[in-house]
Amino acid sequence: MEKKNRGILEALEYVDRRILYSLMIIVVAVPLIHPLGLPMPISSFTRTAYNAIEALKPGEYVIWASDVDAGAWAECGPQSIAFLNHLFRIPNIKIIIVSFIPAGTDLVLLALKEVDLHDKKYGIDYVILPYIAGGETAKAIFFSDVYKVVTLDVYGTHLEQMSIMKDFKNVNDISIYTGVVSPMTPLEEYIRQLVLPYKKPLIVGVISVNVPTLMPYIKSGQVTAYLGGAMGAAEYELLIGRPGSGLAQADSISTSHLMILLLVLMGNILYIIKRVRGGKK
Amino acid sequence: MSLIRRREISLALAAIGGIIMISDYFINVKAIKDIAAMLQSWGVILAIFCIFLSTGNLVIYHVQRLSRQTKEERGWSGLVLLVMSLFVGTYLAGRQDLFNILFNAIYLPINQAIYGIIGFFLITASYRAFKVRSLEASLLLVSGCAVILKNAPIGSWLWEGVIPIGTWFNEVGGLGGNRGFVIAAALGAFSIGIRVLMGLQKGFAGEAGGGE
Amino acid sequence: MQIETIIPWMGVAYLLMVWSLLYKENRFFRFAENCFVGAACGYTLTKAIDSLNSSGISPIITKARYDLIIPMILGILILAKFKRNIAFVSQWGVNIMVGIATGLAIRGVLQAQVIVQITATFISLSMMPNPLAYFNNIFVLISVISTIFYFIFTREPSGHLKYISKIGRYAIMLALGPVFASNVLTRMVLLAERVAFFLRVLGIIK
Amino acid sequence: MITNQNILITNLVMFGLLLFFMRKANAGKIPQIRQIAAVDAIAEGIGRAAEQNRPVFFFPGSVALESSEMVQTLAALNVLSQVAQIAADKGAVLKCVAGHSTIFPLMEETLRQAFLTAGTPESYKSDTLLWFSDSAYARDAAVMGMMHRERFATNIIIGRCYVESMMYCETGNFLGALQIGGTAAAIQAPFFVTMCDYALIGDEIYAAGASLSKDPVQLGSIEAQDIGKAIAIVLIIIGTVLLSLGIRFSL
Repeated sequence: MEKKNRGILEALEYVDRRILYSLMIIVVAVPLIHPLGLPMPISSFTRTAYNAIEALKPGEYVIWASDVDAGAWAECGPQSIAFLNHLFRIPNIKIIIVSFIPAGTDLVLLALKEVDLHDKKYGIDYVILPYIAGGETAKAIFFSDVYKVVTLDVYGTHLEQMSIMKDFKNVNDISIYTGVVSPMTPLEEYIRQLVLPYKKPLIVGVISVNVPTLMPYIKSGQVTAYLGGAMGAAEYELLIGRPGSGLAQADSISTSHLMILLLVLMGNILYIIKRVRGGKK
Repeated sequence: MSLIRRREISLALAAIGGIIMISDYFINVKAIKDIAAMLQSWGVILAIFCIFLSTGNLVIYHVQRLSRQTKEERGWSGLVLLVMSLFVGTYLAGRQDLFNILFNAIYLPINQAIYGIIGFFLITASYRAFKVRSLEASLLLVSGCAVILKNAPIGSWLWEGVIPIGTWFNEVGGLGGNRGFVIAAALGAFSIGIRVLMGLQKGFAGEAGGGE
Repeated sequence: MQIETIIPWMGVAYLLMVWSLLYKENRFFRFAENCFVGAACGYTLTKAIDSLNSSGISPIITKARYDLIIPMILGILILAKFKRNIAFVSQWGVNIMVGIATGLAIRGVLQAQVIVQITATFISLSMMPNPLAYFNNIFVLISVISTIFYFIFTREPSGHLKYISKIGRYAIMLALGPVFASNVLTRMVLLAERVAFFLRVLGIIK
Repeated sequence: MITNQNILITNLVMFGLLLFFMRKANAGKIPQIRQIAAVDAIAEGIGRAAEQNRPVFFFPGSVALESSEMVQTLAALNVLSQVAQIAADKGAVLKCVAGHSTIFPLMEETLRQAFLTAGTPESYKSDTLLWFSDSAYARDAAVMGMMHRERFATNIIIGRCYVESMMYCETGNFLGALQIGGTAAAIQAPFFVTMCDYALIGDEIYAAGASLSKDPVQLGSIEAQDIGKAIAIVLIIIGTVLLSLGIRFSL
């Protein structure tokens, strides 16, 4: 009996990892197929971000920066869609979309396919600028005089010909600077080139790994608010009342976290049992 | 010939590059700023040639395998070279449309499949590594699990307390260790950097040139 | 049009091929692996040609940046690595890169990562709003000092100093746990995103 | 004309310390450095690989040379130089992967020099050093496949890694390799600590090369770093005392 027991314990402790992998797929897939509607609290920063955008008035300019590469898109994609859905819903604001990371422009075009544009017209209410190379230097120039670094939009039209650009010369004309940022290099450059000299509110979406890196800037007030990873996106989707892919995945994130915790717990119980038994010997 | 082969030349080049970049930070003279900016734009171009070098090396490696290895190995090397030349070929031919199709049909989906796989590794790692083996391991376990529980949306629904506890570990518990870690590592980084610029770090500086 | 409908299915096929590695290494994985290496290499190469044009050749021609001819020559010399007996010339360009990069990396490191961090640790023990803040600040102070102490290599700690070193090790572990945890979150999101993609293509979810 | 004076002073102080202690060590007063388990494990792991007739894997982190974290790659190359010499001595086959195209020429030179020093320049073969593109996940796929096929006895992964730390270490674990990992990035350290048999964390990766090579100059600079750390501790204590007494100041 004793021997058999030990066998089970051993088997559990050295469980084939393929079994764990299959369990994981099930745990992730089931809530996707049958949403469990697990409760989800909304963090205060997501709410701050939402309120700041909600408070925009007609005629105000917003810059949306898509500073994100493909690797971060799983988290920043839902964030972008949620953010842009909200921005496009607010009547008569002007949205300038820009990117300082090569893949950013392609990705934001991808996101816009899933965004409800309401009655916003390209060239009048929003414009997409092409990728701007040159890192921090380019940002500094862009903020002081847009036309010095970019003269054409992403489709090759001259910016002077667009009515949206009439009242927009530099970053002093905007109310909020917002966007998704990953990797974090552009963020530090924004702090130096945008927040410190121009004192503009900065609202960003970042992937969850980068939240600790962002914390010091949040605490110092240099970044006004942030969305943290896919959970931030899910919360934002809840706030704007448009459930999207972020919210759909929130349940499976909950279940997979629980499973990891249960596994850790089980592993430790087995370990302690084994130690106690070994000690008796 | 023997003069230009000297190791001192390449070491001096590294030192000059480094000194200019450091002076740029501390001395506010336009000439230095200009030279530093110029050097940085040189660096960009040099980096591109590193890509050519590395790619050339990979191509040579696979071409050699084409003639030496077993039939299956040859097939794999052939596949690498074929896909690669498809990308470069459509690009050089100016067929952006075909290039995009290749990108979306090969590069992007495999890329996503690979980053999706990492989650699995994390499970086995947590299962195996988070054990109360010693006080050290237990601290890792406790602080890790507290934050996992805080991060899971369901955590705060199970028990309100997970948020303050998780936040404490995130913002206070780990702060000191993190700071000490960063301070010590920065001193190490500075010291190896200085050694490299002074030419005291043997190894990759091209000793005596060549190696024949 | 046709290709757009096939691409998601190819995505599913690749997903299965790549994830089959979790079971064991097999030919399907090797197919995906080698396709990907070829694709990535080709992609990197096209990007390199692109930027050689935009940051090298075109500034020389249009903006008369003749200084850029020097890195072009040094860059071509880097390729001399292919021929062992003249390989030493490749070291010039490489070492300039090393110099620039090292200079950039270390010039501000002591300020950003030592002085700022030290200053942030200063606390006033005489005025604290509440006992918890008091405890937290002392806790951080002790863990910073002991962690730095742990990283001292040339003096073997003896006697009671050994405990400081040990506390330093514990402080590091407390710092690493939360980092691990936030990675769990990101990775689970990516995993869930891929599973959702899989289910969507198969038509199981919308 | 001089900007960032405070930073300049800090840098000069540290530079002075380094010069002083490197000279002192060069003159024969070589400091002893404490044993680091992971460093001892490197030689042991390579020896084990040679006995089992299986190769050793080395990866120096994946950042580009232009990155501000490239110093960690320099530390990794420092270790690689020693690893290659030990491998040549013990007759183990070494296989390296370059994390980025800009690191490739540096690794090549390091390996060739190390093999030359060990007296076996022929140890450098066409598959000793490979690079699989600057796309991180393509390299990861290739390395995971390589690990499965080559069955490395020892994996040495030192430097600034991103997610590949997890992929390589777990694959290595699955295949039963002895693993030695190291990084000075706090954000990656937990993976090495939990998944590797031996981990070098933080400043240890900078000390590892010195500890392996016993090069007096390097050991001297380690001592200078230690003095720097002692100064940091003293500064923290002084600052806290002054502030508690109500004296305001700025650094």
